[in-house]
Amino acid sequence: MYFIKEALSSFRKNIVQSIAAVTTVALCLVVIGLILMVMYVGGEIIEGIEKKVEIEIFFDNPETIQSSGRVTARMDKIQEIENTVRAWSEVSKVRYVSKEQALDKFKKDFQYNPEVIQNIEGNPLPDSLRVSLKNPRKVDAVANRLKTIQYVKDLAGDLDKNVQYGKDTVKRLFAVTRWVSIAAGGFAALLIFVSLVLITNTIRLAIFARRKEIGIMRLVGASNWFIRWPFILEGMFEGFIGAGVAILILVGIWRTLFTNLASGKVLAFLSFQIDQTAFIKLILLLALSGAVIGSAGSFIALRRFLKV
Amino acid sequence: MYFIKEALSSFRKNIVQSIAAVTTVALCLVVIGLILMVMYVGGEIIEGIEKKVEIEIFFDNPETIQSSGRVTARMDKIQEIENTVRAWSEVSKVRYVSKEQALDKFKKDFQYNPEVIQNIEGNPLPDSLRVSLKNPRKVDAVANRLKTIQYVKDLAGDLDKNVQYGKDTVKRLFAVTRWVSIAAGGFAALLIFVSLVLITNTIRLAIFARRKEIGIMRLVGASNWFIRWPFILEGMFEGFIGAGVAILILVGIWRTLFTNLASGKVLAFLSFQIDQTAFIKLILLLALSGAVIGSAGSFIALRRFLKV
Amino acid sequence: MIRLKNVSKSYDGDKPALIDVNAAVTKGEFVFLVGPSGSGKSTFIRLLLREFLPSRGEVIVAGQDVVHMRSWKVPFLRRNIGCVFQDFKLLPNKTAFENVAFALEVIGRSRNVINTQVPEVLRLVGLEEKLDRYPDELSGGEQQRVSIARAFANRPPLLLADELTGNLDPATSLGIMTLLNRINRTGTTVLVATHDREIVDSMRRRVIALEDGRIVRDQLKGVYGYED
Amino acid sequence: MIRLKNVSKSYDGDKPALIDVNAAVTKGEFVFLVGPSGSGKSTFIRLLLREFLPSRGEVIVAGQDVVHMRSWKVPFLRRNIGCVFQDFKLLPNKTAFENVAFALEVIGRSRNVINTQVPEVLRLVGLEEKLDRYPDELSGGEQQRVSIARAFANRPPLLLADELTGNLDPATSLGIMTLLNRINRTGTTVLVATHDREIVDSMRRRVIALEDGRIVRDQLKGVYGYED
Ligand SMILES: Nc1ncnc2c1ncn2[C@@H]1O[C@H](COP(=O)(O)OP(=O)(O)OP(=O)(O)O)[C@@H](O)[C@H]1O
Ligand SMILES: Nc1ncnc2c1ncn2[C@@H]1O[C@H](COP(=O)(O)OP(=O)(O)OP(=O)(O)O)[C@@H](O)[C@H]1O
Ligand SMILES: [Mg+2]
Ligand SMILES: [Mg+2]
Repeated sequence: MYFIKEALSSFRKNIVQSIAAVTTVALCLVVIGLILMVMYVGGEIIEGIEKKVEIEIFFDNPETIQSSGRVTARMDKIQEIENTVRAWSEVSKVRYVSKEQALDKFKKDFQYNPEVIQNIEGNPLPDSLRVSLKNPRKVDAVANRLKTIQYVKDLAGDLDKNVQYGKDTVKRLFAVTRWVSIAAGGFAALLIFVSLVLITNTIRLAIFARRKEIGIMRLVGASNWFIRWPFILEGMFEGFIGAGVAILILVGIWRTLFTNLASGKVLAFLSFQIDQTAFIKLILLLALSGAVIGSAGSFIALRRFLKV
Repeated sequence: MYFIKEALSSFRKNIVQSIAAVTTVALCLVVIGLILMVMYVGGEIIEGIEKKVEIEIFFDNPETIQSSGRVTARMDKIQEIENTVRAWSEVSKVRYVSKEQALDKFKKDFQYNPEVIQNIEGNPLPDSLRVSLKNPRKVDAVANRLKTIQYVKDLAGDLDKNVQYGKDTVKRLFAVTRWVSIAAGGFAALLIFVSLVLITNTIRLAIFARRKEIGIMRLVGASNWFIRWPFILEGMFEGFIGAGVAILILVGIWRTLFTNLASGKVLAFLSFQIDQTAFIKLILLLALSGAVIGSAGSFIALRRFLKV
Repeated sequence: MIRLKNVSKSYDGDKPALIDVNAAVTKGEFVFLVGPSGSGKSTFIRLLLREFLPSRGEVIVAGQDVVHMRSWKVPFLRRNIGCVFQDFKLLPNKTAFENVAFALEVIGRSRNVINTQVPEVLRLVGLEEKLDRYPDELSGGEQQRVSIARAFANRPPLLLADELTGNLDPATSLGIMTLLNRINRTGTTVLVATHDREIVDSMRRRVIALEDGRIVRDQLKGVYGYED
Repeated sequence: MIRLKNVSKSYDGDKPALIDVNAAVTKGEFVFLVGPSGSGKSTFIRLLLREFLPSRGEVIVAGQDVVHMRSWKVPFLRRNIGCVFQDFKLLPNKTAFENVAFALEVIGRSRNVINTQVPEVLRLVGLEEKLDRYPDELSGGEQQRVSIARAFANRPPLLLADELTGNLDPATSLGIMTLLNRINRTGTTVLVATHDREIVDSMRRRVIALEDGRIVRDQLKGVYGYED
């Protein structure tokens, strides 16, 4: 079509401006893409840390229960609690930790202070249920709900003491992760804004340099849209190519990082992974936004030269 | 002087390009300034975390020592170690933790498991020295050196068990902080590179749009430097103004963040602080680099139009 | 075809370039616009094209009130006017062919028509060998001829020409004037601003003379002037 | 002053714009360069300015071999040549005054000299009232006169003029030619490329005629031509 031909030939003939626009789009999208990637990975890491928040229900020692005359079916009751809680939609995992397992853990923690261990007689540690949540932010609500279960009241006695989830630690953790996300999000938003300004700036400069041409076209009787279309298509084209370049660079960075990280030991504990779909989505998003930014930039930049 | 007057008038007469250049410089410097600020604060935080790494020397129980016939002047020996170690240049702080303090801490940690505490008879915990380092990365070396002190050998017996610094935790911590710094540094470097390209791009476009003018000047007999100076000064000027705008924006962001953070509770645990000098240095750095980038950009962009 | 009523035009604040001009050109006329440098000839022509509005007065072109015209209608007005500009106003990124073709693309002519018509028009002005040259690869006179070719490529009912032959040698000028004459005879109204005494004197057409923004002479079968 | 020996110039690949041109102009001469549109007049002048190099041959201006000249010396060559360009080549961001002043600033004239000399020169070409106008606020002829003023502002020993009067009316043209004549009489060598038969014929100076890139006539006290 005429407009497309016109846009392509203009792209070719104004190669300096075209290259400038493509570079700007590409570099901006690379930076944005990188920060999105970092935010994604960071989000996974934070989620991983938050997942470690769990609610512990310590049960009173059987002896104590015995003395209150309710020995029978203790394990049944615990099983019952476990089943009930597991059915809750907020809960992802419920794990029973026996007295013996707790003692093993304790001994391991204190292996360098044998005196402590030596002085413990028998097994003073309680058995417990550990409840992990799908959304750790609901820990407060779930804990409160746990405390209303009759069997928990029966077996854990002093609820405030025996239903535990490190309230303060959790609060602090969430405060930190919240602030990190806000900061990263703010930075990303700033980068996107800056990129938009820079890209429209570049396109505006390119079009400004051609304002005389635009004036001539108008004097020869071209309507505004007739003038506009090739510019918009050219901007779209530049945005597209820029996004393409950005994608190539991002894939390159991604590959190098991965091989480097996979060979090092860092990968292991960062559990560094992005699934394929997220990456493809990112790529498509970049290509699309490149084209949109390019054409919108042209459109905006043209306005002031198209007042008849 | 002629060149300065020329540069200023050109800045004014090509206001569209001037504004574009100033905006580009300003926005790029804002982003760079922000990431430098974040890196600075992040560095402080990381340093704070790393500072928490300490070496613990657990001393054998007096009873054990008694049995080997060396009771006298035990506290003197500990005092001696403390003094020796405190004199080392790598060490920032040495703190004595008595058996009683250790037990208090233990009781607090286990306040929700009273059974554990109830079952401890007497105080099985040892007294200890806690050594903090100026540069936590030297923890390995300092620990090894500690082990060679005679009194430590005397009082701590099994050195491997009693001189402790969470070797694995420290290693992991350092790996994480190292990777975070590398990633942040890489990102900052990328941003700086991108900014350089974008700024020279903008200036190149502006100069490209005026290539005809440059050609005319040359035809009228202007030497290359006669043409170049006003452009370089103009670029410098644009860079300077851009840096000024960037500084204003950064100060603005800084202020808002500070008031917001100070009113919230986050400030407390992030120990968020930048000292005045660092900030002023940052500002001067930005202003200077703005001017340098602007003039260098002009110089580079001019080259191809000044081949006689 | 053209009517100016009490038209004045002053560029911001300056002493006016046109003062109280009244003129009417009927369809099919051939008019020379003469006058010393800076007397307002180009301003006259640019008013007809609605490059800007007059400060005062009425401008009517092809029956349309140019002053109160809606801005979206302006392109349609201009498509009915072919104009040769004093500074050519060629698109620097288009070849001679493409420059002329653009005037036809604007009015929606098909590729076919363009491919036959453009070389034909360029041949008429003697540029058949330079179709693919960019403006800055053409000599001054050749650029002027491209501008001329573009102006009448789509056979507009009104042809304006500002300094038509300033960069052309007498022989070529004569050729162009003969061409204009022929176009005029097919019914096109032609208005030519020129300094070329030789041409004006030899053609003996209507002459409108401007001086300091005022019409000082409007003469059928006129000559360039009395001076020197 | 000027010597061309077997000079040919072809723009990339095309049929040459100048073919085997030999010419010599001595100091103080006044020469017209005539020829039809596209015959190579502008190319001739641009070679003297070293806007580009000839494809073959030798160009000597003011005793200097232009072809083998070091590039840093070129500005110095150009400062000794005043040139009126066919397309004026005014700096769009400078006023008429500043445009002329630029040519003096380039050779390091003091502010004082500039402030007295520039208005003087612009007065000579009749623009004393338009010192502060930007080029696009001037009529075509006025722009041309600014270009003329700039060319002789620093009293160069060699004055080149390409299409000096294309946008000027006969009266103004005559004024300019008288001015050139006067300048020539002070010893300045003048070379004028023109289509203005009237002027060439009335001055009866040396005429070099180009046609299709070849010199076809070189005549003392010549006229514009024989044609039509
Ligand atoms: N854009 C402008 N701003 C201010 N003054 C202008 C502008 N354009 C033209 N003028 C002035 O208006 C007057 C008429 O200009 P115009 O271009 O109409 O003259 P002209 O008759 O075409 O002259 P020429 O034969 O030299 O082309 C001149 O004095 C000129 O200086
Ligand atoms: N940059 C260029 N590239 C290619 N060809 C060119 C270039 N400049 C000029 N020519 C060609 O060289 C020939 C001579 O051009 P030149 O400008 O010297 O003519 P001229 O005598 O000045 O004509 P005019 O009187 O129309 O100004 C012309 O045929 C022109 O098309
Ligand atoms: Mg005019
Ligand atoms: Mg020429």
